[in-house]
Amino acid sequence: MPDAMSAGAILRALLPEMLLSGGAMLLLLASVWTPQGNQPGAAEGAERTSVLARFGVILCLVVGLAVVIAWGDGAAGTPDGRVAGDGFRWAVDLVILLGTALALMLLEAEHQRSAAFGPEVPSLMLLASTGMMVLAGARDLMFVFLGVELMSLAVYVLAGVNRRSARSAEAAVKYFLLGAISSGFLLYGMALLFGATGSTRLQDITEWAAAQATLSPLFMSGVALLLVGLAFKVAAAPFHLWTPDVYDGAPLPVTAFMSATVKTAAFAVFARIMIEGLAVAAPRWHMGLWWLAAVTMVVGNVFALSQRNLVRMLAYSSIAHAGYLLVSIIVGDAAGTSALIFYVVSYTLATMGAFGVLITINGGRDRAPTLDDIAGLWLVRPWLAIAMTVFLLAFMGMPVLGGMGFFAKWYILQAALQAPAPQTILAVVLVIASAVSAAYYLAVVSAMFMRPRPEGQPVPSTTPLNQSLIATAAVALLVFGLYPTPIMELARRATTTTSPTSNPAAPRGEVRLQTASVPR
Amino acid sequence: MLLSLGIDRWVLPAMLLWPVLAAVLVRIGGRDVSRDDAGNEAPSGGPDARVLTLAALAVEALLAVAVWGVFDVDGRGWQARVDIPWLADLGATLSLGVDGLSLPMVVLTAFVVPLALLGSWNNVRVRTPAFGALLLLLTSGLVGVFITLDLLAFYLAWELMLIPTYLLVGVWGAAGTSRASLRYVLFTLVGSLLMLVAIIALWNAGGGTSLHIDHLLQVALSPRAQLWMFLAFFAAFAVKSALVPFHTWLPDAQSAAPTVAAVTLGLKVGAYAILRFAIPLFPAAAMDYTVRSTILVLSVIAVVYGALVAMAQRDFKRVISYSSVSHLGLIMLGSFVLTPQSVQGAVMSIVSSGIATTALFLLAGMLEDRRATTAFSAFGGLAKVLPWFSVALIVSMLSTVALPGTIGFVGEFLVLIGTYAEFPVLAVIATSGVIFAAVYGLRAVQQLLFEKVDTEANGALPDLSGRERFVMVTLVAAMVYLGVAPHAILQRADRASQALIESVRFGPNAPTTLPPVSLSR
Amino acid sequence: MITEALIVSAILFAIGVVGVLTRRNAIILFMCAELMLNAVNLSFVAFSRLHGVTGHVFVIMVMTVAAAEAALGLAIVIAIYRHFGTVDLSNLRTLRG
Amino acid sequence: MLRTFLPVLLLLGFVVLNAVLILGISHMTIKAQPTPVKSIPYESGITPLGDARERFSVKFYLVAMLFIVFDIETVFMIPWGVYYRQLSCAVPMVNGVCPAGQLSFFGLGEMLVFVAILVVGFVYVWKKGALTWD
Amino acid sequence: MVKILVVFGVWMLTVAMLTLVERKLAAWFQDRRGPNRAGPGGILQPVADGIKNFMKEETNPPFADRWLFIIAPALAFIPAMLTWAVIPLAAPLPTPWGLIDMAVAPVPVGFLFVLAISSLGVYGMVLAGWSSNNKYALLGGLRSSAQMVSYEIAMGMSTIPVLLLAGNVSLNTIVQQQAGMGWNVFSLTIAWFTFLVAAFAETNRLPFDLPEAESELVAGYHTEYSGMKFSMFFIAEYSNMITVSALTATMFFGGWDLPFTQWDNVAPFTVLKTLVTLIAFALKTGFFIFVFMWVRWTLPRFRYDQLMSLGWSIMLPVALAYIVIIAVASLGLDALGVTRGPLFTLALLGLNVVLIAILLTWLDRGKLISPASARVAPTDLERLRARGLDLSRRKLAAQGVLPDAANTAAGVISEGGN
Repeated sequence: MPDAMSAGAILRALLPEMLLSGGAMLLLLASVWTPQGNQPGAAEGAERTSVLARFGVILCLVVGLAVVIAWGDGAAGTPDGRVAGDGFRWAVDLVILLGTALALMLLEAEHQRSAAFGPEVPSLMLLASTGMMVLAGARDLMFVFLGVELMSLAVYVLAGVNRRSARSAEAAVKYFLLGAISSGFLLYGMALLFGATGSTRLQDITEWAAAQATLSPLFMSGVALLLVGLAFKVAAAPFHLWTPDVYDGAPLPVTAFMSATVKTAAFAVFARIMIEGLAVAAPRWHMGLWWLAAVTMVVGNVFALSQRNLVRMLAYSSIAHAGYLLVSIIVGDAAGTSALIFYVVSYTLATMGAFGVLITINGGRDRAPTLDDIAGLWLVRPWLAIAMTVFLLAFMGMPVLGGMGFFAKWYILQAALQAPAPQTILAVVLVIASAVSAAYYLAVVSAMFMRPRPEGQPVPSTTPLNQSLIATAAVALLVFGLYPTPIMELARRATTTTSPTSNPAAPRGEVRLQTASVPR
Repeated sequence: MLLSLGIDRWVLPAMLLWPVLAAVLVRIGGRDVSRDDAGNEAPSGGPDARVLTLAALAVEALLAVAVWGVFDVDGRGWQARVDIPWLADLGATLSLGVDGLSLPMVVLTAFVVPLALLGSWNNVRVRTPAFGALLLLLTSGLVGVFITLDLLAFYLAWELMLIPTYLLVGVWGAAGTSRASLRYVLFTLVGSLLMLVAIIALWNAGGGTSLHIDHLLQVALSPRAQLWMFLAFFAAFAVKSALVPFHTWLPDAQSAAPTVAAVTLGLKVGAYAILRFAIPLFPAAAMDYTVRSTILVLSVIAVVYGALVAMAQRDFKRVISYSSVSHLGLIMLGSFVLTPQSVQGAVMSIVSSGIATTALFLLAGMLEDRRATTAFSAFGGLAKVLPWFSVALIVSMLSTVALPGTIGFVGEFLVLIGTYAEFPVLAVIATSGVIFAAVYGLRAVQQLLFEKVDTEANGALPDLSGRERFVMVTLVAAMVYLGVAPHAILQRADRASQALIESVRFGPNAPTTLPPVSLSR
Repeated sequence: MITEALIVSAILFAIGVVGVLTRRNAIILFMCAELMLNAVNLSFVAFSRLHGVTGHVFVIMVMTVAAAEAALGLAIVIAIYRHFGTVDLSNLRTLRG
Repeated sequence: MLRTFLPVLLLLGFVVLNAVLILGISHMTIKAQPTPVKSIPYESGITPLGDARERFSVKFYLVAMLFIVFDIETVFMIPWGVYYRQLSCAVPMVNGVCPAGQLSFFGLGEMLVFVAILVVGFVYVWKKGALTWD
Repeated sequence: MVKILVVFGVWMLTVAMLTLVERKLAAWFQDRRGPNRAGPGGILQPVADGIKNFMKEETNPPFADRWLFIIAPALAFIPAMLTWAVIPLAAPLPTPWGLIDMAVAPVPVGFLFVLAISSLGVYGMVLAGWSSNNKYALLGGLRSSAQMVSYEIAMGMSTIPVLLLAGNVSLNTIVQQQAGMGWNVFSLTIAWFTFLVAAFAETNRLPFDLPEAESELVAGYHTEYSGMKFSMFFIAEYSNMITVSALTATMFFGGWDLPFTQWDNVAPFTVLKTLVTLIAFALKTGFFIFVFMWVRWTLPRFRYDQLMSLGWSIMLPVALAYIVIIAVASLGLDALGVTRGPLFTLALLGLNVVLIAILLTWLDRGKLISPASARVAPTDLERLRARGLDLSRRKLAAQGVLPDAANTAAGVISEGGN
């Protein structure tokens, strides 16, 4: 009784995800025929991880092509509206695939040094990004949960994938436990929303809420729990406590993946739920999210100040970035959403590049690089130091030399100030926080440029692939930092082209006006 | 002739982009002298990076001359204006142009930087390709600040100065200066990021269609919005130009920085930006009684305080820094008094301060090259040993303390006259600052040049080399020439300052209670 | 009936949360997380009596996820035990800021 | 709902009661006369060395994990199996029979995808040696 | 309810008698007489056993989990006693209060209920093994849990084809479906076989009684138990055996249905119909109980690794593939316009014959049917020897005797081992 849902429509709507997961499974099968451990030919087996990682990159490109084609065709989501087919999904898909491809390159680079990864790690990464892509298109709480878990489960494993490392195991267990708990909150929120509204489709929820004179406590507690769960996932303060430890312990490529791509996906779904699904209730959650953003920005930046461990520093910095991104969700209109997309592109590039440099200077050791490791980098590898500076400045939001990072902040600020209810105070908090962030980013710069190279510190060497990754990321940041229009055009198209199944009940922007009359 | 070549179409973009291009060339193609010296490595091919840098800067100076050449003294509005499409979605264009206010700044910058490099040729001897590249980037930023008419482009140029300066000070400065340079960046950044918020808000208020200053000047704002935006802009500019009480980073950074960086730090970019953006964009806020009087009082305090503190310094470089702080007070005074004389005086003061500070820092750098210190206690009686040096120092110092006949006098005189007409009390107090300036200037001269040669090493110091002489003679000549013939600048700044005052008085945001300014002089 | 089920579910969830907050043993934390998920399942089933089959479908999915999570959690806890000889999280100290 | 399961509940109570009774009665009827030798765990007459609850083969954990995962697959298959005929029909069935020419491959396709994924996992586990007990 | 009491009483009696039957059968197989002292022909032997167990002293080993030790037998006992409640025993009985389903609890999800409750039994065994603080017991408990969970998957999967044909999880409907189409054992032969094998394993009966393999583990998880506690495990085992037999009969042999006639399936139902079908059901079940005992006294025990590998690498894939095949085939038959009836079953039977042939020739290759020793060609013998040599070399290497010591097997977490 496959009513109204022809298999063809589903296939069309989910083609990229299917391609990616299918490819990932092929890679998994390929990996299993790789000799390892005490089997004969294990030495070549280690090579295999690199090969598979490269295939993974190619797969990402292919799927990216599929996404582009789907977008160009104006492919719709599923007819029942549970999977979106709008530009937002496709754009986020592209960012996710970009991040995955770069993370796979990082993986390859790290593997060349430490040989820490089994051949199934690339496919794990691809499976995680399948989950993320599901998240990007999810318009139903069920799909949200499915995507979150698909992503998280793979990433839990990735965090602990270096079996020789106790640090990796500790990171995995912490990430896993916190992740499971946050899933619990998320799920309870979903259950209460389902109980209150009778549906898990965002569209139905919106329509239900729009029809209510007052929102029931059940609904509101569902929203609150959902918010908590999502805040855990995006590592917003005060639900961020797992982040530094997990980022610190996980292998560097995985950390890059977590801090850029996982965050992208989490924010995509956060935005979709809050803006598309719960916009009607905006007056009720608005204040909570406001404080969440403000506290996250402050906490992330302040705690980052005292870190000497570069990965922990970047972990706190990623918390701060989560705060910036939250601002765009609070704004909630099309401008905010496109700012979000632009931001994650820039953030992905900068993060992957920065971790590429960290992998290079770490040389495959099983510990996180510190300021001492990077000190005097300029004296031995000047271009590497310059690239790292670009990435750090991009994090910081410095114009020209920080490239896209500046426009990322610009667009968020613009959205915040242009919104129907301008978020001036948040904007000011954001810039002050950015100024504070300069202190620790520049501490790294100053370590690289102004401190002598410690005795006995080896000269880092890179693989060609990693080198090209770093160079590409830096150049892309710089070029799009002077001419951000293409990316912004993309982001803008993403938020203006909506599929036929998009929610007619809640056009963005007008939502606020409707809800203004909702009595508190 | 120049116009017939269409030079005004490309000269400004060239000034902006050439240094960036040259920076890449220098970094890649330049040769690091120190490596040759150390003999560690076979000398890599290519010319000395310093030579390359200097050549690139010379080209920049030539371009500046061209701009000067195409500038129509009687013209109105922007000259040599170019609009390059850029970010259509924001309404940002790469709009470049100069007027009487910015022209002197552009030329000043384009000349001072190469002279400073030449004058401190041996100040930096390690990793010169990177040094040259950063200097060129910095130059691009400096020039960009003066010639961009679009606020986004301006902001980019403004921030572009930051990181090169940070690295120049931190890497090539005295040991342990990374903290000072970090402080500089952080101070500046807080201000400029607030300005960023204000820029976006302003753009937004203007309909979000254009970031061009001409457009934004026409945007009507509520007094409250104006006030906040003005404060944000002012914060950025005041920190950058080191107005008391935001000046604390300046002496530390300048005294630690390599000479060229100290010179660029001494350029009054912030003061220019206040004249160009903060005042005309938000006139009601700038002319608001409370705001204006606060700033005026601060300016006067800066004049006196800077001079007094300069008197108490034991290091030559710090004296220069504080004199620069003191000058800034005068410039601010002139800017906010906002009479035609005072504005012109402010422009003159920016130029004079730029030249004099450059000269003094170069001289300090020369001392430092010879003795590795600039503390007064290490010197004395140099007049006999270093005659060329002494002459240059005396002239520069006299210009700094505004002796008639030097450029310094023109600027201060105009500012004080303008102020006197409006705020006699402030003018009188500010004048006392000039007297203190004489004290610290003479004291510095005396301690360096005229006491006994009490240190063995000072007896055998070599006088200025030919290269150093060339630089100092150029600078001294400029001081004296502009001192006796300030017309070259005043004539060009006249219209621009008139236009500024008009826009303040008659723009959409004109203050309701007009400041008592007489337009007809 | 539904109300009672919801109350039970909320209590179970709360027990899970409290356990998570107070205990430091990885296995117990893990069990608490599973308890939270299953408490939610109870809610879903209860709500399904009001709203139809969607809740049941959700429950099956949650069960699947919980199973995968359980398998994974067990593996990770074993890995922890192999590295540290304990499953007490407060003894895990390789990662300190 | 409750009525259908009432017998089960009754039976459950009855069975539990039975179990308690059996345990209780046997507890009352016997008299324990423990001696130290009687009390030691029986290990074929050899004095036990150490605690029994030592670490045991990780294989058991592995089987547990595999069970959890594969058992859930069965959970998905049961509803599919029950509704297979309905899923194989593009229109609602008439008297339990699909109208001619309306067969749909939807149900089969879905399950093939599902089984394919399952097989990939199975092959992975197999090749990894998790299924061999050595 | 009366039904519960009656059926429970009968059930307990059956279980008790089964212990006797088993011993008698064993004696018969082994050409001896079996118990013959208590009562005529030993008929009162179960009673004697019961009294003995009640009187027997219980040992309390110095264990840490006293309560678990006591609860464990009950945990094994309770689910075993619950499972059978849903099995339809006969055609509905007409009474003054209307038709009464001949099952203790005719729940609509009977099949799921059986699966769910029967899998709870494993707790009793694991906890018994754990709480005994006895190495044999622990190992037995672990083995039983691993074995039961392994075969539970195969069991679950092997019943999916039944659901495919029946379209319902209610056991009554399954019986009805077989009444219409013919017994499932014909249409789903392979499913039946896998189900049967899995059932043996689930009940811990020979040839899969590794958890209590007396030659290795004394008595497995109940080594430390005596008296009634031991007896409860025993009752549970026999009860499970009956349940599984009844389930086999229900799912594959038409349950209480009489073959070749629709007389018993259509209204009006009479007491006679009920009685006849009850007898039919009892016969079918009894036959399977007999098969269980027959197998026990005929086949040798599996090795543990063989057991696990059989479950995971043969049963599971076969069951999975069979699901797909049946799904395809039934869809194909539907497409061909074959109505659900005897013809449908015949077609599937034909398919099954082919499949069995394939299975035996291709998949088996001498592994299952005949003993390996009878088929080993000289070259294979050579290969086997080489493999054994290789294994022992590797073992030596693992102990560090040989220099080329390789690591432990990567990919799966390998630790300890026993």
